[in-house]
Amino acid sequence: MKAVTSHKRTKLEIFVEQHALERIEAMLGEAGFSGWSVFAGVEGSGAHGAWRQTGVGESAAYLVIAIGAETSAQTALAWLSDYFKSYPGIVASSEVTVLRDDRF
Amino acid sequence: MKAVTSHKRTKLEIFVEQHALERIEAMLGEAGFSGWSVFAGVEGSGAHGAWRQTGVGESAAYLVIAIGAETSAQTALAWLSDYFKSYPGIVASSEVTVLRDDRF
Amino acid sequence: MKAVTSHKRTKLEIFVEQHALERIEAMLGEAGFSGWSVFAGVEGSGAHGAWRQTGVGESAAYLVIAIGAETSAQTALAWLSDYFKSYPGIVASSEVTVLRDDRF
Amino acid sequence: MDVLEAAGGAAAANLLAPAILFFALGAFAGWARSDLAIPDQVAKTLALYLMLSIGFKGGVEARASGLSADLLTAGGIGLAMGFLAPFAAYAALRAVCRLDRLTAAATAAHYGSVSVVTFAAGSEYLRAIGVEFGGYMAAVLALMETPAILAALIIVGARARDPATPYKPQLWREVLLNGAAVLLIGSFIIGAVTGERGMDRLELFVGPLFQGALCLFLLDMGLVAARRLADAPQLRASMILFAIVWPMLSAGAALLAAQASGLSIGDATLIAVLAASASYIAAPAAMRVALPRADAGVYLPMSLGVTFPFNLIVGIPLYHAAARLLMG
Amino acid sequence: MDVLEAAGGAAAANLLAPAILFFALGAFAGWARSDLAIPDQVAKTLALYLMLSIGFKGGVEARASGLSADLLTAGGIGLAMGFLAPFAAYAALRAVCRLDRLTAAATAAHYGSVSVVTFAAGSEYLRAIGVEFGGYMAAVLALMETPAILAALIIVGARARDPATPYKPQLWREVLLNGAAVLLIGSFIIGAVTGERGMDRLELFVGPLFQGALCLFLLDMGLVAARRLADAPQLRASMILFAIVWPMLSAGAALLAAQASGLSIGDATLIAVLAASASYIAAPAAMRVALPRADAGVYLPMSLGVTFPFNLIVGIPLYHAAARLLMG
Amino acid sequence: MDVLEAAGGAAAANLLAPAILFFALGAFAGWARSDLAIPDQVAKTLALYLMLSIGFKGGVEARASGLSADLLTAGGIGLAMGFLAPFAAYAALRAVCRLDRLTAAATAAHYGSVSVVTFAAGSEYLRAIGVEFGGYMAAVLALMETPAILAALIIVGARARDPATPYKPQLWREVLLNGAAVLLIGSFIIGAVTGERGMDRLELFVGPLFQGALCLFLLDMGLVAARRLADAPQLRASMILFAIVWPMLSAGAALLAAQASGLSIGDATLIAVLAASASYIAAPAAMRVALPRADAGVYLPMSLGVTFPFNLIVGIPLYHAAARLLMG
Ligand SMILES: Nc1ncnc2c1ncn2[C@@H]1O[C@H](COP(=O)(O)O)[C@@H](O)[C@H]1O
Ligand SMILES: Nc1ncnc2c1ncn2[C@@H]1O[C@H](COP(=O)(O)O)[C@@H](O)[C@H]1O
Ligand SMILES: Nc1ncnc2c1ncn2[C@@H]1O[C@H](COP(=O)(O)O)[C@@H](O)[C@H]1O
Ligand code: NA
Ligand code: NA
Ligand code: NA
Repeated sequence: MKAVTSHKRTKLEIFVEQHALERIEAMLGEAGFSGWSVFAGVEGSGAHGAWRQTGVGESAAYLVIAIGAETSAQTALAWLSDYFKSYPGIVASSEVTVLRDDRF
Repeated sequence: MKAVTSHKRTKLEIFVEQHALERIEAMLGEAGFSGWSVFAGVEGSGAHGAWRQTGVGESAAYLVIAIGAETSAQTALAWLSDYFKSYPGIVASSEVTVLRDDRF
Repeated sequence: MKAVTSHKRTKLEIFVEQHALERIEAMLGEAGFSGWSVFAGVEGSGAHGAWRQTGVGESAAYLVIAIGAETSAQTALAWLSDYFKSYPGIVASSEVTVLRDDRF
Repeated sequence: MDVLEAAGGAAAANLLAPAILFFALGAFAGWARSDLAIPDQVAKTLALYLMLSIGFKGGVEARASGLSADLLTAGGIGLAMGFLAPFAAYAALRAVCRLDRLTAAATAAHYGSVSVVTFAAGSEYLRAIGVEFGGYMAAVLALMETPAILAALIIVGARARDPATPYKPQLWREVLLNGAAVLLIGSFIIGAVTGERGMDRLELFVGPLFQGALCLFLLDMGLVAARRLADAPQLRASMILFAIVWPMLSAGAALLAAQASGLSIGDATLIAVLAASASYIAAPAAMRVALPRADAGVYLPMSLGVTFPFNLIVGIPLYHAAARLLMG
Repeated sequence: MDVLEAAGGAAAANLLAPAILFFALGAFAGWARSDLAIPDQVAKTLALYLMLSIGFKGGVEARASGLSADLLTAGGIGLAMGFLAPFAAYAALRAVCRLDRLTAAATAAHYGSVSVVTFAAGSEYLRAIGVEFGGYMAAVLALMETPAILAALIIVGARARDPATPYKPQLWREVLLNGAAVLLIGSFIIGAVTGERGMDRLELFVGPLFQGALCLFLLDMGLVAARRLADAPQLRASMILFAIVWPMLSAGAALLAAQASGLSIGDATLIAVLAASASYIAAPAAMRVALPRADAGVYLPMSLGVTFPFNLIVGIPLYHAAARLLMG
Repeated sequence: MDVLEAAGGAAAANLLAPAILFFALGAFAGWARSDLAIPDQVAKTLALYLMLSIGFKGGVEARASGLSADLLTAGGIGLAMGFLAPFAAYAALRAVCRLDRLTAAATAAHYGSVSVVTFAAGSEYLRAIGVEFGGYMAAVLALMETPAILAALIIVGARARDPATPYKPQLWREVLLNGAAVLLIGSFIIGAVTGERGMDRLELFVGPLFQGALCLFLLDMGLVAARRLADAPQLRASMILFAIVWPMLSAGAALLAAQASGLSIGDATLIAVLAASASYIAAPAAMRVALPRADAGVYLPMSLGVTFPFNLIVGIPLYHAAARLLMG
């Protein structure tokens, strides 16, 4: 097995409502992220109450996972910190190890 | 870019079967979590065998992500450690950084 | 509340296209992982462009989460590092704490 | 009195329609916390299908009968009510239910806007008892979806948008280009353009299939409404009162306007149903973007948990009976 | 012998029904590991739709023919078999297949309970060859879903629940209020309440559409069954034997009881089909909650991978031929 | 000239078919960035349903008319075109569009393969204007799905597979056992085996329902095509040119071959439609596995965003008019 070089990056996990996805993905691109992935939740709870994905009248949280440079993450967090003043959602960041640092 | 204050919290990632969701979400609330999000898996494998979400006769794992205080996480882990003695599933915990510590 | 013993393990988060799932899950088993879970994304972006799960003509990324021993993770990362030379996708690894170390 | 007796019979007939009974079944299952659930992607598709069918059938019929003065009259009443009602509703919600400004405005938007499924149930009811109405009512339905949302934004004024946020949601897109409205209006136009020839091809799809899809969708609505109510312990008596009395007042106002402008009994009934109905898809989506600080825990249980079932079961036959009393 | 010849012809006809062939197509695709797949939300909806249709049609027919003594007879046989069979099955599974107590009890619950799709295929088969049966058989189907699950819990007794776990699943909800049962019984009642008038509205939805939905669902069942079998290398010969012989024994017992109580050939066939069928939706769901340590890698491949195809292809015409031999 | 006039009228009729208008509605909504969307699991199921219906109807009709020489002729032309066209397309894409080798080969595979929905729209068009064609054309459709993919692999040769990768995708499975092909061929066989008797049971499911499902699916295709185009700013003029001219050339070649071998006007039209159509489900799936470094941002916008709408709106009536000119 050959050695695999790895690198530290920051992972953001952003929980938001569907209507914000387009804007947030654009922001991530501007902040320097070269990629992200979005997942749809089925139910959840938070300061704005509980919800369940039913197809009728519900909000539903989406999870945006974006892995990138620390500086990109800081830019995104600054934007999100304003965004969350008005809109539901949270963000968590943590450190991860990635392969191929040229890609992030 | 203005500075963003951030805070350490514990993130639980709980993989369980659908029938347990209601009980586990109630438990998280009692343990002090103010929010959580649930995602549905499409396939997987574990000590209880492999599964695939087919709509017919399958178990299917769900992922509950809950971010909260360390003490809440400890309470939840104690409960889960008993729960997993009888039922399928696993839990992983890790440290994350969040904005707005008043919300967790 | 009784004390809960916990253990360090490595968590891999692998983002790949659907056609690779079967092969990657087999690889995880061979690398020593005793379990994993797969989630389907709804949209995303990366070096190979942006995508959205539409049901027609799209790629779509899946997220494979696998928690296991560090050595298993190293084996898997070596395999993935080759795989990603030809195919889209990324992998991130991080450390997590689990209950019941006998299960990983 | 004959009319009332007939109304009683009609109400009973409504109660025993399969679609209403499936709603009741869903509500029972939701209340008993059964794990019965219509998967969300299917529920979304059923909603789209209902709008496609309603729009297309309406367009075909509107073409057959030509662009009549009645369309303009009904459309005018609908637009006026959709835009003006929220101001009155806002005042009532502030005074009676003591809601904060934002939540009151958002709730007013819901009551000024309309519910497509209530409209579907209303027109099925009229078909079942053999009362005619204009195909253009589908266009009136589409017209009434958005004015109330604009009215709510006017009510709250500039205070709604938080200056701290760099996020500028493209509100007009959410409001004017929401999927439901686009599909409803688009299908209406397609129906009007293709006319009978198009109907020949889609007869079965938009016709007999519609009944079944409506049953399935109402089963889901029953589940969702019951769970919404169960999760809303904060729903006060004054809110429940508003959610029942306001629709009746709106329906009454619509009936008077319809009578004054000489609409048929069928059209009058449907315009009353539209006025009485409250939105639970388009309006919540718009409010989540425009007024994120309004409390969805108030407007959704009111609209979905109280007003929707009330209109479905009691309201529709009641408004029709009133239309016959007034205009018969 | 005439009856056997006819049975042979009928079996061939069954084999060539589109629904059975779509099952075979799915099984082939699953075996060849094609990426063909019916999305899970659609498969779930198809299952709900089949139950809605079976229940509704049964209710309408039951109303038309009145509450007959046959309903009580068939229901009695069904309940008795559903509750008693698991005890015998448990003994056989312990002795012949050498399963552990929990897995044996859970498997017994599967074989005592019933499969809605096997019932649907059985009634389509009877319709295709022109044999009548009572609409109330849909109610018997609903009655037979749960007793076997209760029987399994009695078999394992208190040992099932782990005292260490603070988790007390609300088992009665999973068992009595499972979505399938609620929808089946609810639709039966709605059918019985609305009768012919309701059927007029839903004729197409629950009638001709049913055939197509059954084809699509059986295509999916074929895929799932083939993959289940492929993933179950631990399935021993004794388990496969049980999964084929037990249904035939159950069907035989049901036929004798039906003959003794004077049911028609159609009703007797269906009650044999129900007795022979094994659950793969309701029972696994209940067992995952009630007996989490029973091995799903045993009961699902047996029920879904062996018994279901056997009944679908061989069992249904066989039980009908036997019914004609016995009662013809 | 009479034929051209008739062609103009037919083109207008095509433009006003509900299915085409729903495609336009979807394209408008996608272009205006409305949030209208058909949930992906439903879109996938609609695609499967269309293939099931096309295959089944084709099989039933093929059985009714017997295995004719025409099937062999049409199948032969289809196979030959599917396998040979990619080599010509590859040369053109390299010379005219200046694509790299891998992307040119992958794009050639798309244009050599076929689009099931274009075929469906073509046959609905012929049905609407009363032109007959053979049921076996569904089999020709199935035959034409894969040869182009193999041709592309031959074109790139051994260079395609990266020796560094330990990953050996099971390509034959992706190519030969892809869900679409299996369902199409399987349903054709089921239709051929069950014949009229099977059709009696599924008439409604594969017949009148098909029109509605096609409308819904084309609505979704419109949305997807518009979004694909919007996300493809790198689509150069030469690529758009290829995506429009190549289909016309392919259709022309197919028509000449059809005329030379004496096929009917209906069959000739459909074989031209198949030759002109470009794959957007089977070919991309295979290319993602076989040629992962080919640029999906080129072949998908060309096939889905340009060629598909062109064939749907202009191509189908055009190829039919040309067939009548040539053979009428
Ligand atoms: N502590 C948390 N852990 C995980 N998810 C959360 C948490 N808080 C909020 N969420 C998710 O984000 C959504 C919106 O959050 P909120 O603004 O708190 O209502 C919730 O409905 C959850 O789905
Ligand atoms: N090591 C693991 N990593 C990620 N997911 C796991 C792991 N182990 C189990 N799971 C998930 O949890 C489910 C139940 O786990 P188990 O009780 O081990 O069968 C599995 O089917 C997986 O979906
Ligand atoms: N930095 C990232 N963070 C999260 N997901 C990513 C990232 N980069 C790529 N992905 C996901 O992996 C898929 C394939 O990646 P790529 O090979 O970079 O195109 C993308 O479409 C995303 O869904
Ligand atoms: Na209203
Ligand atoms: Na049974
Ligand atoms: Na082609």
